[in-house]
Amino acid sequence: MSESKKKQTLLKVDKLKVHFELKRESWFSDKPVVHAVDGVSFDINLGQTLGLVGESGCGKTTTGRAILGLVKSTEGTISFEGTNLGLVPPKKMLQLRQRMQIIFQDPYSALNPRQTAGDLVLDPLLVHNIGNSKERQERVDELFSLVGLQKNQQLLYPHQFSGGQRQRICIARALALKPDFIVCDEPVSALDVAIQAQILNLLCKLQDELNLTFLFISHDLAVIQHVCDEIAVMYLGVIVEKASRLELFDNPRHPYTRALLSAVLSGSPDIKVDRIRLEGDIPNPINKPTGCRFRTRCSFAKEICSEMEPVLEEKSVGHWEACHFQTTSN
Amino acid sequence: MDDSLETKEDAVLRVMNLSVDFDVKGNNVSILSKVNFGLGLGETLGIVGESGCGKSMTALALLRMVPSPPGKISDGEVLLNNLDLMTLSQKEIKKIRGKEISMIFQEPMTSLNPVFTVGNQLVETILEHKDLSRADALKEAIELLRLVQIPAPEQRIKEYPHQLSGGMRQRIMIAMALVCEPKVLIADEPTTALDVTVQAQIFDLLKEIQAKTQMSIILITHDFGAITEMADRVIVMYAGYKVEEGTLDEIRNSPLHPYTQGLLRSMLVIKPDSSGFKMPLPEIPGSVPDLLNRQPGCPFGPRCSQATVKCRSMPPNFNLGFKRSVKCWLVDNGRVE
Amino acid sequence: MTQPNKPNSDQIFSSEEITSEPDVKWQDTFHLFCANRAALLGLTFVCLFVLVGIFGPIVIPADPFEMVAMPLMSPNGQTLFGSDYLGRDVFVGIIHGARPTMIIAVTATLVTVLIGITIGAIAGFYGGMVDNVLMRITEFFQVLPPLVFAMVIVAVFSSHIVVVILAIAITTWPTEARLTRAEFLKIKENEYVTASRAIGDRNFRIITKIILPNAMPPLMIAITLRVGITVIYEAALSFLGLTDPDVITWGKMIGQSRDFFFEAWWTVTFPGVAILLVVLCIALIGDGLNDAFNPKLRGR
Amino acid sequence: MKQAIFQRIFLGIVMITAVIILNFFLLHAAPGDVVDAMLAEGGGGDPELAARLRASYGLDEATHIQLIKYLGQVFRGDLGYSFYYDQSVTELLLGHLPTTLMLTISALILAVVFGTLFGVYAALKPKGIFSNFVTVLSLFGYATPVFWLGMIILLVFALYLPLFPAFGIRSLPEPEHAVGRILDIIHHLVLPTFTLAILYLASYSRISRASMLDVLGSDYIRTARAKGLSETKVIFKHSLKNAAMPVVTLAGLQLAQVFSGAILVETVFSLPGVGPLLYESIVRRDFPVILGVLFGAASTTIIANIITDLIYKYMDPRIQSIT
Repeated sequence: MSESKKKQTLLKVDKLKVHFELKRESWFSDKPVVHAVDGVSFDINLGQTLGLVGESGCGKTTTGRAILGLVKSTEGTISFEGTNLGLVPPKKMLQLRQRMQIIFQDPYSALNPRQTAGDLVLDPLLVHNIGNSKERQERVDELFSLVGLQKNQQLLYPHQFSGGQRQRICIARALALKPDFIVCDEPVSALDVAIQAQILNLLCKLQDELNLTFLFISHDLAVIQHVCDEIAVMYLGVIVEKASRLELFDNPRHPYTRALLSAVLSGSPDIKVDRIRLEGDIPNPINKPTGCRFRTRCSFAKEICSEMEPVLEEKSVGHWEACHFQTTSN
Repeated sequence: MDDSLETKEDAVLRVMNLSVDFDVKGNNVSILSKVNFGLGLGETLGIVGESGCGKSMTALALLRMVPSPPGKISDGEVLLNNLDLMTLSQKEIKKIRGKEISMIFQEPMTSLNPVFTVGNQLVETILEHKDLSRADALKEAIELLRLVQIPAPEQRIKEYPHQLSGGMRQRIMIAMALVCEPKVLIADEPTTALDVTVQAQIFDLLKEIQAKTQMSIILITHDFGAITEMADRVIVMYAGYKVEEGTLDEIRNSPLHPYTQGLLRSMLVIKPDSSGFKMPLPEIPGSVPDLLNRQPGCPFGPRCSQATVKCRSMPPNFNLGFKRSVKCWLVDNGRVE
Repeated sequence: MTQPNKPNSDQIFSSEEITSEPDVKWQDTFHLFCANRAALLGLTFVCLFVLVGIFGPIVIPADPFEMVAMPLMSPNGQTLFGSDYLGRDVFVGIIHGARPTMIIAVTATLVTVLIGITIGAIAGFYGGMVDNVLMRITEFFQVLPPLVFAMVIVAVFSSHIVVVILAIAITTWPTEARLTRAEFLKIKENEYVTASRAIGDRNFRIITKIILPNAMPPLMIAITLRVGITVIYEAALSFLGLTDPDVITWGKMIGQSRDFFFEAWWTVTFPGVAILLVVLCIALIGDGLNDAFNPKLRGR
Repeated sequence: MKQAIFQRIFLGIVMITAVIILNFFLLHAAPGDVVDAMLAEGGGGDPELAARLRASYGLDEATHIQLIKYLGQVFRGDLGYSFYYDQSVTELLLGHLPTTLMLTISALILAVVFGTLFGVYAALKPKGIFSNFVTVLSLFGYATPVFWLGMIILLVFALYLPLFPAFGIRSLPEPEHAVGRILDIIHHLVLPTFTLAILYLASYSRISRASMLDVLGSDYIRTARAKGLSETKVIFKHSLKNAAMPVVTLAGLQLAQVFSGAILVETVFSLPGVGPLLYESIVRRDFPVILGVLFGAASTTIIANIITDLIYKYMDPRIQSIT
């Protein structure tokens, strides 16, 4: 986190594309293709957190899952510590998999209801055949105390826990294999406000203690602001803006980012940004608009926006934006 | 009693001692305990609380729509212009629903019947409450869709719910609720299932309509941001109790109940100066109490850092002024009882 | 039970969340089942029938094919349930018919379920092309009227007991396959399945250790009910005279008395009641399982 | 939509082809062939005659050529010849199928309509007497063998209370007027239809009760109530259609099973349907007829499935494709 540490790139995603083919209506029609992720590139440095923010259907979750190989990527490369994951033999992949984990949004569906909490955390150790049974049990005990659960809770089933506690079990399971990199897929959005704080505190503490690297996916800008070093804003499968945390919130450039910021129901009246209200809904990712994807809802849209898709370019130092225009005053 | 001050005002809706019990495996569980509040003309009242605090049950109880069995309204009055809704016959209460008091719900995905067109469902509502021909009702339906700013309403009216986006569906729900220009609109988490940019649109729309029609709104939400956006007055609920009531400013700037304080502190907001990066957030420890095994005394006691021996008995509502009350022993230092 | 995370005030209260989900532990299900009187009654009776099937022919060693009385005698002291058109004792026939009925019902069910679950699980888990092909095959077997198809199989090959069992299994597995597939599709959506893949679990382990246990409740109900359906199915084939002629079964007793039942109601009524009772008891067990697995849906 | 229907029909044709192929292999798996059966009918014969007959039937050719020929034959409507009945199988089927279809379809319609209504009514008072009645009915519906039920019904309603004719589909002599003849057939069909329908009615009423209870608990019913709609509208407009869908789906899937049931019922009531024909042919080992029945039954089910799919599509606008 601090500048003194060597900035070492842990994960590099280059032009990642994930397209899903849907069932066609009949044999004679084309297969509809959802362009869930449509050319996304970013790096994450060791020990840092990259925030991926956007509304539902923008492809942020798919990006996270494609990195872990949970959905098949159509194009692009993902490199972990300089190794291209696409070219790794399956055996090596199993080892790499231990070092990359994921925490899910819904702690209610992320835990198998027919396994006890202890078994759930033990499972990764069994799958990868780590240690003997005594060592494994010790590791599980250690993990339980690490995430703030009690040892005697290991025998309970998931439905006997509250939402916050379930999310702690999920975190313990993700940490079991001592990963370096964790995809946090909306880890707090299904939780009550008071519990959100507990989990965010836990995640920050763990990151510090274990030197973890996070890809933090959320639709909630306040959460993103609280935990991320760098932030990428996604819209309809592409990144429209990418900058450091300070830069993005001080100086949002892309019209979509600004609209998103002003749409957040702030809770404090002190910030009354001039509101940019977006018209309409997010277009269907099957028939995305030509040119700039955001043009259908953008008040600055001109002719060129429907003809050419803007590329993500560095408009000022460390601040990337995909827009044909300079729409901000500064 | 505690809400004697309420009667002074010309409230559209007054709720007194509203209580709902559920029968869970033969045990009587109190889901809602003696909730009181008033709702003024053109006012927006926000009801906020964590999941399971009884806020949605309040909404259903107002229109006597508590699922029964297992639930039942065990006590209380709901006065709509001095008419007690709790004493009406089934037939009479149906005339109130959708006409005097309307509701919109959290899940616009499932709140519309999937096998009928949007127009069909709108027209049927109009015909239920108004003496119109089908053609006139259809015209009115299109007008309503225009009112809730749906583009090309003549087209949309022929579509099925699954063909519309979440935001659109919620607009349809609002249109349906507005058919009879109701005095009160109950919005139960109206934007929770929607994206932020669409959320903002819906709130703008509600405010616009409220300005036009002087309708009163009860906004039920877990999101304090939504409350700030919409509400004039706020009720904070916890474990079936109203624990605090006050104006938006009062609640936000000087919350008195430890639960409200904790809720506001632990809430994340966007900070203009980006401060507090990765700083530990204040937490409320533990989780909401088990309603099946209620302990005597203040329900927030186990999670409260300031709990004293006195908190083993239930605190009453302390009235601190006009429509300002707190249910906590901490404020009991010589004030009104 | 669960202790809260550690409130920093003195622990005055216990705090837990109300759990609205069904109890998922197998023990709970077992207790719920045992609390259901109708289901226990059904279970008792089925056990009784099994005992009859095992020990009946030993206790009453009479040959069911032997003509012991005048033809078409109404129930009396000598022949408890009367005699059929050849003067054979209906009661002895029922006792001796229990064993083959049960053997066929249980083995045919096992084969059916094995085929059905395997195909359904593979189709549901892998999806895509695999699913497409398997489901088309399933559909194909579903448009062939089961009884007609089974009759054809028996007619073409033989009425040997193994052929009959296979004929029953081949014609009925699609129901189980569809059910298993539907369950797999539903459970696959849960994030805990994705979570298992994230920790590097292999497909076989995910199918058998993660998804199958969660799919078990509806499958167990279906399997129980399948036993009853197979009893009736076998009876229908026997009724038509398509099973092994050397083995006495209840369906066959009804079938052979078909031309005489206006004169002798007892020849069809008693074997029919035997079938009805066994299957009814199996249904009660199925109902009990259903209630035990879904306490919230009791009585549906 | 049109394309989807077209595709559905194409799939149907593929299915029918598959049935024919299955038939072909069953025919070849049978010990002995048509010629053996024919000669057995005639009390045996000399091998030379057998060989000549085989050649005339093309049985001496390679299997795949035989298969292609067989396919072509069936698609031209030629299902072979029954030596026992001395009639073409196609004609035999056309003579017997209508009775079976009439029985199956009327029983199925009765079961779906009354099953749904029973279930809906039971769901309105889930703890009431009628709901318990549905439970008991469905238990018995599940546990009763249809052929045995038919016999008991015959005993009661034809023997002890002679309200209905016991056997056959026509009285002898037949009534003179056309109307009288139709009424006579209906009179004969009452008991068999009722026998077949009651079992499925029992299971459908249980299913529709469950689905109605689900529907009644859904968000859109809450919306309908919050709008102030009358209870009649809530039930008959907003719930019924949704609650009936699982029943229609199931009825479509179970068509082949109901067909099987019809065959048993026909045997009991001696109706001149496919049932007795099949039974007789199996006894006579008349393979062309046996396989013809399998083919006829499967094809009708396939066609009926296409129709149910279309009904379903009509009922539920959410179903975009009908594959």
